[in-house]
Amino acid sequence: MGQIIQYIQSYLRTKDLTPGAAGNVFWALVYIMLVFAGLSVAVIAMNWLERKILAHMQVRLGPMRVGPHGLLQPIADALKLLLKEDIIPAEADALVFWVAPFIVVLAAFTVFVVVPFGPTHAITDMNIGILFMLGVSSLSVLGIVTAGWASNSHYPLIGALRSSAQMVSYEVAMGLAVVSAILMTSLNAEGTGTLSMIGIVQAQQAQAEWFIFKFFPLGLVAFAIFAIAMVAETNRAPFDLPEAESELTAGFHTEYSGFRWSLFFLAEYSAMIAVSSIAVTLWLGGWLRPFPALHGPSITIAHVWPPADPTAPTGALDFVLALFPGLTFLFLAGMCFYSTVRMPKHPFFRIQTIGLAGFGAALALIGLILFWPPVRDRVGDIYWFSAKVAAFMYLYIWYRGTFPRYRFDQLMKVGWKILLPIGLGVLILTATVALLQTIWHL
Amino acid sequence: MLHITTLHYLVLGAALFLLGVIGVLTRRNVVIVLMSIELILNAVNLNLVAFSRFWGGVHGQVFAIFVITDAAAEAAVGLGILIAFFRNKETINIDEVNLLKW
Amino acid sequence: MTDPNTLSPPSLETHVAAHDDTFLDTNELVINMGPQHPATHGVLRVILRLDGEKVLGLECVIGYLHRGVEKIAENRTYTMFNPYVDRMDYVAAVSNGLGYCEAVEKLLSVEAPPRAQYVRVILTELNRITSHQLWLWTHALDIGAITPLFYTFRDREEVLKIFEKYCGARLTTHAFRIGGLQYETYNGFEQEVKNFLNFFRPKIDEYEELLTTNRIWVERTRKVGVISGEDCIALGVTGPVLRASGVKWDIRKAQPYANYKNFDFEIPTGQNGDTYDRYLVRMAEMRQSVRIIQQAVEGIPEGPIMAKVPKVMKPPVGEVYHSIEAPKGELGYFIVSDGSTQPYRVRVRPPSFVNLQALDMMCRGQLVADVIAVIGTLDIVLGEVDR
Amino acid sequence: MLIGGVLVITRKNAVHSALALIVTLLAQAAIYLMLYAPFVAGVQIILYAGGIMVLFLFVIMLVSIERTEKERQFNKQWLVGIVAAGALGGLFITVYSKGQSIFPDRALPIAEAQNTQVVGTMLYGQYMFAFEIASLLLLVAIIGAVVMAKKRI
Repeated sequence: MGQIIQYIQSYLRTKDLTPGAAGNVFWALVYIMLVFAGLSVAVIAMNWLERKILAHMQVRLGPMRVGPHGLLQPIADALKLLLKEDIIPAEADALVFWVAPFIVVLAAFTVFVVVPFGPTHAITDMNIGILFMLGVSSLSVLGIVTAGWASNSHYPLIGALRSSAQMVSYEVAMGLAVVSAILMTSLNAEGTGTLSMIGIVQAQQAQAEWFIFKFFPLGLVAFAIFAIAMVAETNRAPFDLPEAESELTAGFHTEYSGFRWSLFFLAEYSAMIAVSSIAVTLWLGGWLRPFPALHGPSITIAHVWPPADPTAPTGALDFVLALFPGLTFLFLAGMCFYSTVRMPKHPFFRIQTIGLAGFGAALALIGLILFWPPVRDRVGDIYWFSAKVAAFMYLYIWYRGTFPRYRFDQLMKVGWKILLPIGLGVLILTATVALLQTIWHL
Repeated sequence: MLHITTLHYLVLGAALFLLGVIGVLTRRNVVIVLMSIELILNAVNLNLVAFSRFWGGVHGQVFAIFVITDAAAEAAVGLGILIAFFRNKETINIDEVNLLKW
Repeated sequence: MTDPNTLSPPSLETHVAAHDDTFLDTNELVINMGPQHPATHGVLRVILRLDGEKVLGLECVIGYLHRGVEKIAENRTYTMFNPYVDRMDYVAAVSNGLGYCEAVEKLLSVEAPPRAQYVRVILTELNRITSHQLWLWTHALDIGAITPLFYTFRDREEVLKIFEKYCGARLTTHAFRIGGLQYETYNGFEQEVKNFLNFFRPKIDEYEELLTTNRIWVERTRKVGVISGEDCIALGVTGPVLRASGVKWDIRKAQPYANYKNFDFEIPTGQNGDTYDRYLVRMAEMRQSVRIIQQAVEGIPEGPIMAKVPKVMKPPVGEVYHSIEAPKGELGYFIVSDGSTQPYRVRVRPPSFVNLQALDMMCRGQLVADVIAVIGTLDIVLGEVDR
Repeated sequence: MLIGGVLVITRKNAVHSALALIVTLLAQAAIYLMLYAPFVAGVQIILYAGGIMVLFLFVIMLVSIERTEKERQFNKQWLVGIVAAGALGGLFITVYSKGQSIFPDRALPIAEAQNTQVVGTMLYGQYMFAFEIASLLLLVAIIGAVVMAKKRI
């Protein structure tokens, strides 16, 4: 028993290694559980957020009835999907029909093995990080094609083929954008770029500049290409042709129902989060706070600042930005209290007001804990990373609210005729500029 | 504990190669034949990477990447021929593919 | 255009079965966009002949909503038939009523008093706005834009409130009577209409902001379902579709009725008759309606609201054809009376029925996804098509 | 991996054998990782599992081959095939048992962390020429496939 505990503590002492790299199986499992649970909660939250934000964009209120302001709506949905009867079409191919959602979920979840939430907060740090992510995300195409074929009727098959054709063609554009970002990592000290996600973010830290602003227009253009390809890759918003096309009914997951459909639903949202976390890591400096290099005048406040470990910067700006996590939670708590106050006085709403007040109190408590120095230092990285990913999620919902749908041939035209050439152009330009920069500096 | 040497990988590669050859020889369906060819190419790749691991250096892996690209090209053209053939002959088992021009 | 025997339904089923399994062969695939399809506005069945994705030919099968209104009219008195008229184009019920009442008044050679005519113009133009709003909602939804749906509905409620206050019903209003109006306008009617106008003017800009410069919207509608002016006239297509193809024909200007002559408003026209121009024409028409209502509300004269019309009408033997500019096009009534209290024959010329004939011409060579966009821009209502 | 391989050959339904092939390919990628070749594993996943298999599935589904393929799956001379494969196996066994000495068994440590960089430099350094030919080959393959498959050009 002692040996096991010692094995567990051994990881805690290694300062800057991810559990996978440190070869510590136990902590890797813990991280996997954390990421898995965190992702499911994020997907549920996304479900609620999407319905509410989309509703408010469209001059309506969105789910209000289940729980205060519809907060329990996602749980109700999940329950409904679990209880619904799970139909398998008559002569559908049972094995393939059963396997397809698992391939899609597998592809959507394994991407998170490499996503760096912080310098040490990633399940493992493979030195082919990005390559692994792109590879696994291309597996979900297989799941969709098999799902479409297994339901053995015309429209799902056409929908599946269309959506996989779309995903395959946008993967190419995505790859090009990623390569041009990785090119930028090769400019730091030791001269050779790195594929590993943590390495990329450290490169951005070393060059003290997010890649979106590097070589001014190029980083931005590459980011724009990735953002568009990202939306197409997950069949969302303007590119959601296979699902919601009026003559193709609901695309590849028409025949699925109940639990299997929720698997597809889960996979779609986690794929969205996965792809936007790639974008955040590559262009927006994963867990770096907004102005990585700026520190401002170094100040010391009695036992609150500077942070415990000597290496951390002690600037005023760091202090302010370190307070952000706590402030956001307090702000959320404030919103909850504001809405409890405005809750109608009717007895029917009494439970909901109590629930909301309790929820607000919990948020306030978390906010206060986040101000406590030791917690604050550890949570800082994860907070900034998830804040950026949340920004992307809002972007997804915003797209869905405003854009009509592309026709299939226009969709392919954009993919091949517009994104690909620009991607190649950006790649060549970044390479030349990077080369020139290294030559002049030599 | 058992020390994995190249021999183990070679035996595995050979087994895979055998499976591919059996597939090519016995199956009538062109698609399955193409897939067995993929199996054979994978077996070759396995040997390449195994040797590159045990002899140090990365030449084996680089060559394995070239083999993969070649497999992709071959699969694409193979399936192209298959589609053209299927459109004219409505059937795809190998026995009928005996004319060079139809 | 499409000779019926190649498309007659019995051969269709065998045709579809033969080509069911192989996708890749070259000859065309025939599919039904069935009567309960999400994108056809009501019960319209479209038989599409496809070559892969491109539409070769198209035939509309209608009649699923046929209620035999015209036959019923033959044993109803003139006033009893009035509510039936609203059920035909249920989206623009008020303008149906106006058309019918004016036709019968022409038969009786009776003139509705000016106050009645002003109120009629206000209500018809308000109804035109609601009809265009509903068109914008369904059309945008088919192409994928979800948000306009809610904006248009929020504004449509205001108009429906005014209808409800005036004549008790929101959709099938039955607001007019032969010879004028049934009820005096409730006090505050003018004020409420003015409030609505001020409320609605910025709202049209809101719709425009959402869609007009939206790149994907333009790409989905530009050069889709193109039809030239001559074809429109040949096919008898009228209304916004005709005006979008460049032909400046609006019955309110050409044959003014219900003293439209003393309101000044332009007739918006498009150039190349594609879906985008039809969209612009309809948006501009909404603005023109606001202008007309503005002038009508300010100039409402005092006076009686009902002309002297006998309780039991026995119009002289004869026939009359009277057409008005309904939101979807020229809505005509041809009434033949044999001197008795009941019309001998009532023939309605609905704009949607005639515009539907142009669907095949517009969709030829387009893609399947465009067929839905074109059905949307034609703004057809099946109640009117099938009668 | 071997089970996957066997399944590829025996399954009657083309899609099932395609799925079995995917399993084999992913297992192959895992073995590459064991052999300290992460870059090749990544390429394998993207190119093979993500690319070629999608191609296969597309063709199988779009052309709906397996529905016209209900007759016997194994051609007449399957026995001859098995015997030939057995002979080949025998050949392998003799070669491997004889040449025990020439195969190195001591695993030389290679720098795994820098693998991608080394492969990259090698790809553009020593194998520059081969790299260009490979790209040419792919170009020809693309054109060939399009010419073959398109109905009317």
